[in-house]
Amino acid sequence: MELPEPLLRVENLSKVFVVGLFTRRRIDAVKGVSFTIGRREIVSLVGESGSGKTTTAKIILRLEKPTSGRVLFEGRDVWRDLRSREDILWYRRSVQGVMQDPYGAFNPFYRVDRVFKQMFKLLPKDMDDEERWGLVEKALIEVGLNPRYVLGKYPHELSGGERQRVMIARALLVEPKLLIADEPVSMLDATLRSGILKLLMKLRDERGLSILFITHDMGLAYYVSDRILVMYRGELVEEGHPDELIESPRHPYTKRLISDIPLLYRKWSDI
Amino acid sequence: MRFPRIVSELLANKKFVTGISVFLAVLIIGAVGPLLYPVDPEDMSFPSSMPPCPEHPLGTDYVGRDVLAQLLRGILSSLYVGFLAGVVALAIGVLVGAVAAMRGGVVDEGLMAFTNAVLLMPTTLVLILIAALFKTRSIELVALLIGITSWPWLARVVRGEFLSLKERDFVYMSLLAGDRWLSISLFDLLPNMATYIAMSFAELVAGAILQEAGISFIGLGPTEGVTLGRIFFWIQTNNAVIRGLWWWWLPTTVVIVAIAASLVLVSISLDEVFNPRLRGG
Amino acid sequence: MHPITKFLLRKILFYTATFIIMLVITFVLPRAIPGNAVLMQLRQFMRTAATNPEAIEERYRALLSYFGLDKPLWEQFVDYLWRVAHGDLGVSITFFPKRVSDLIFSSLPWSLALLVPAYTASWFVGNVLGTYAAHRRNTAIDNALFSTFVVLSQVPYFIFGFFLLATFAVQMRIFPTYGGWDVGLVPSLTWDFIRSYLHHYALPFLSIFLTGIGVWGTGARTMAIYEFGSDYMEYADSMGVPESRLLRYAFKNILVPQITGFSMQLGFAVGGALLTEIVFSYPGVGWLLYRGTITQDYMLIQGSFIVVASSVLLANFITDILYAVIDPRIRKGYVSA
Amino acid sequence: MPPLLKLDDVYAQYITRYGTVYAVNGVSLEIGEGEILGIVGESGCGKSTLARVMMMNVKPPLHLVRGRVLLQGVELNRLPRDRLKREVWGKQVSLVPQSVMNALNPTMRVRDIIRDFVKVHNPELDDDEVYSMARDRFEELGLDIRALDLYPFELSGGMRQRVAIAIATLLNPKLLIADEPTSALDVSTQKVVLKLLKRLWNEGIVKSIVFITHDIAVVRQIATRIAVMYAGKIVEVGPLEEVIFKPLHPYTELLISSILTPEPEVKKRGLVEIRGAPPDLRTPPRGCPFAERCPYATDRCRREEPRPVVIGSRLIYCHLRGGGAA
Repeated sequence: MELPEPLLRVENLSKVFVVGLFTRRRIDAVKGVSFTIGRREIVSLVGESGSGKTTTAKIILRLEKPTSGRVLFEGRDVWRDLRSREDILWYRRSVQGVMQDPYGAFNPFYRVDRVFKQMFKLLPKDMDDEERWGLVEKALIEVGLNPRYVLGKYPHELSGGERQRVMIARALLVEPKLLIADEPVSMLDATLRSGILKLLMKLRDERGLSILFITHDMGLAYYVSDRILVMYRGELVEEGHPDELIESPRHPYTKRLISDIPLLYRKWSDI
Repeated sequence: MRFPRIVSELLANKKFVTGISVFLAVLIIGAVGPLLYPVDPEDMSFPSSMPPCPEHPLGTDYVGRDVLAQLLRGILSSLYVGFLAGVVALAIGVLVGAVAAMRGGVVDEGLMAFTNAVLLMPTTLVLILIAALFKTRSIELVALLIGITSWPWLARVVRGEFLSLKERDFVYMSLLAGDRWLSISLFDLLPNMATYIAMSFAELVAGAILQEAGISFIGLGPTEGVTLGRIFFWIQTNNAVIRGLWWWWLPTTVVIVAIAASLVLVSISLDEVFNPRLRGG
Repeated sequence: MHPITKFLLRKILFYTATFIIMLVITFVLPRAIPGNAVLMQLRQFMRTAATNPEAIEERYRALLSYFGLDKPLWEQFVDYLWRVAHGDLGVSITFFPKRVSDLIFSSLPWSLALLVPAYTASWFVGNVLGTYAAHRRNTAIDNALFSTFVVLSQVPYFIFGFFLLATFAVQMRIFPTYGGWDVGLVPSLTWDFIRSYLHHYALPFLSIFLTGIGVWGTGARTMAIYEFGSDYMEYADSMGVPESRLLRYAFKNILVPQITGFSMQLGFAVGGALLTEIVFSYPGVGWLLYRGTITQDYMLIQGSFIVVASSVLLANFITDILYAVIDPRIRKGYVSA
Repeated sequence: MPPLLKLDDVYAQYITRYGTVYAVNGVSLEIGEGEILGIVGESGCGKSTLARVMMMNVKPPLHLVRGRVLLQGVELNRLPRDRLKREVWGKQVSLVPQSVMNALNPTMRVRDIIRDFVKVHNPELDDDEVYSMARDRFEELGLDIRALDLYPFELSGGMRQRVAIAIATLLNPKLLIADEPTSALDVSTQKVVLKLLKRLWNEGIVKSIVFITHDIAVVRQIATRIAVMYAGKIVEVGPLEEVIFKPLHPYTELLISSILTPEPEVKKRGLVEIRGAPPDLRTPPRGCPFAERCPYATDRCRREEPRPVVIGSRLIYCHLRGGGAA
């Protein structure tokens, strides 16, 4: 039996940064990473800062060019096959992203409305403005915000959780098939996190959205994911179902990572 | 920050209020003065070296010209030089800095090496070197020359700002919405540098006015019209200071320092108001 | 390769390239302006100067032969480089038949004697006062210092010179109004000469020194405000480190970036200092240049530019090396300069 | 035994031209000798301001508007700043910096940072004595003494944090205040730092620790007692496990149920979210600060500020627990 082509296939992806002007140093940010994301699946990419997870996300989002390897979305090589402006806009409609810092994702110079207006060029050309704003309102309601409360405001007038919801609504506007969420809750307080995580799970269930959930927090990955990928120093070291991974990690790094997570019900014995 | 808030914060800053008031006062005097005091500044028919008196509120100079008339005409010409040179320098500085930051790589290294090289040149001497080649020099030519020698530090600042801003998340969000780098540069990055650009412009204008005074002082400024620099040239060639014609050199000095210092004060206050780390308690 | 070696090579490459660009500029400029303004101006000057017409022709030919305008361009350029390499900057028109290089090198020491101490001292004192103002932020002392800085920094050296000249030389007659030393003295290491020189030196020195304090003070104050607001300062404060020590931390930490400022401002400061010499008729390169510009002596102007710009480049090169030695992050190769 | 540090009805506010932020509103708290008190709260709840108040590191725009801060009976709030610096900070009460990356002077070697700090309090020591003292302490704590000769930028993030802690405790302060000391670190480094803190406490180098964090799972590993803060007030204080496993204040309950650690017990419970956002401390609410988001709030909660109620070894500020009875 032939396996169906996954939504996203990352093959042997590598990224090398060369830094410094006169003392050039090579930094292998991503080293030969391969994985897939299926339809209607939340896959978490877990790793500490500097493990290469954000670089991987940027390459998939077509914001950073890979040094080698391929990213295939619905069978098309994202860096080689998308040539025309139309192709790129198609990709922008299909794959969207949410960033870590819900404040930094807004240009402080503009009202919140701008992030939606920017997306209008990705919507069908025959749609008029009224229909477009109608979609915006629908998206805002879907993420649990009141359009009348949000629109017309400046980003600093919204709370962190509200801003992050606006970013998700913005992504939903073009009905993407894949959402790359890079640390979407790490800058939010614990009491606001659950709401965003629930929303992401709801979007998978109701819209069939696939999500790549990038986090440094194994706890969060454990809750939302169907599958967890563990990244360490640019390499993918382990992959598995959340329960399996937590209960019986195989790679030494994963083992250490899991044993070092502070838990609520178990106190470390070695402290 | 919203517009009314910006205005009220600026008006609450003493440095800004002082700077802008002095600048506007000088500007108004320069704009309205020649109309209210229609004396030809190059008319040499008055008695020579007269101290201030009712007919000549600031006296006359060594060759019998009215000093107040000179000064009033000089203010507007000098502001014009400053403004023109400021625009030229701003355009070059922003363009070079932005292109270097956005292109990166060899383009960046090349442009920055060039910028640093220009920065190292003794500007006044470069101006003298070029100006000496022209038989006649219009005010615009001098302004242009000053403009093309005073952009390098701005280019460096703009490059630095672009480099840090382009890594901001909102730039990625614009890219994800399918925006291109040109529109991102114009609509995402430049507006966020509005303060820097306003500050730099104020400083460039001030610098250009002083620079004009410098090369005019040595006789290589505009060969027509009356600028503050040209007055300094006359002051120097006629040994006005040693001759004790204080009513000639002192008001000219006060005016040029007032213009330059008020512009710099505006620039500093903008930094204080918009730069959270400098905001005092 | 060791990072420091790489750093040095890079710097040498940059300064060599800049030097060549500078020579190209000085070569191209007089040839690029249409109608050859230099020659036209010179002719005009010659006509108005009612001297011996033969002498005028002689000067004109000297100028023509130096610029070699009748030869092909590339040959002119090779000639030019050859001449500069041998220290031949042409013949002065104003002081004909003196060689430009001789004129400049006899003025340069006096300019250096004025600029180097004044500029360095203002840099140091400006940074000290600026840091202190930042430490006393928003107090009366800060306000007074800050206002003084702003005004001083916006008074060009030469205009400030007017003040000093009018006040201390013309009004109070404490200092002489003119020249580098008393008429009749010959530069020598005699007590009489040194005393006379210092007497003439005081006012030009002060105009550069005092206005320089304004420039450095304003910059240092802003930088020090950042330092005082930084985390390490907060932390040292909360560990009980006394204020006087914190002041020293701030001062030390702004000095490193201010060294870059020192070299970046140098090109600008040199121009201002040269103009100051004119106010006091101080016998340096600026005074020489002034006399040259009045008589449209382009060879003298160009020669002065080459010598001064080369000196600035050299000073910058030295400062860059110094910077690398002082900043541990560069010394250890953590960041590139 | 009297408490080591006592806060008595403390109010601290940031007073600026643009308005007042009511950061700490009536906090009374005691830190006993030999305990590790965890102070837990969300961003903007005033916990970092409370840390400043604890050592009376209060300077404009922050003002101590009301209340007393007593260190072993001495009213710190009456001491001038220079005396605090000379006699208290770094010596009796010490601070672990929040932002490790920039907390050490970038142009000084670690040993020189230490020298300056030690000599403030012990001017009689010469440089070599200070260095050997630092070396001994580094060895005692298992830190590489080579770090002493390095510049801060040459140290890794985790090493820098441990060095900062070693410096802060060099003079054996009675109380160590650690404000979010691990929030910028990855979990493995976080554990190393927590172990170091615990070791300092176990070996009696510091008597007591105040550990301020937003992460309950972290204080769970290290604290003996816990205080929960919300909108500038303490809402619940008590022994660690009691508060975590049997929270009495509705906010504590919700905060603890929003924690997502990879544990079956937690997963079983599912995702719980609190609606709304904490109040803006420029305009703090009148009654109970949590009333707006509290599922059990009554009119009285919105109107009247709850008084403290003692239940066993715990202190709770809630009307539901009888906090209204004057």
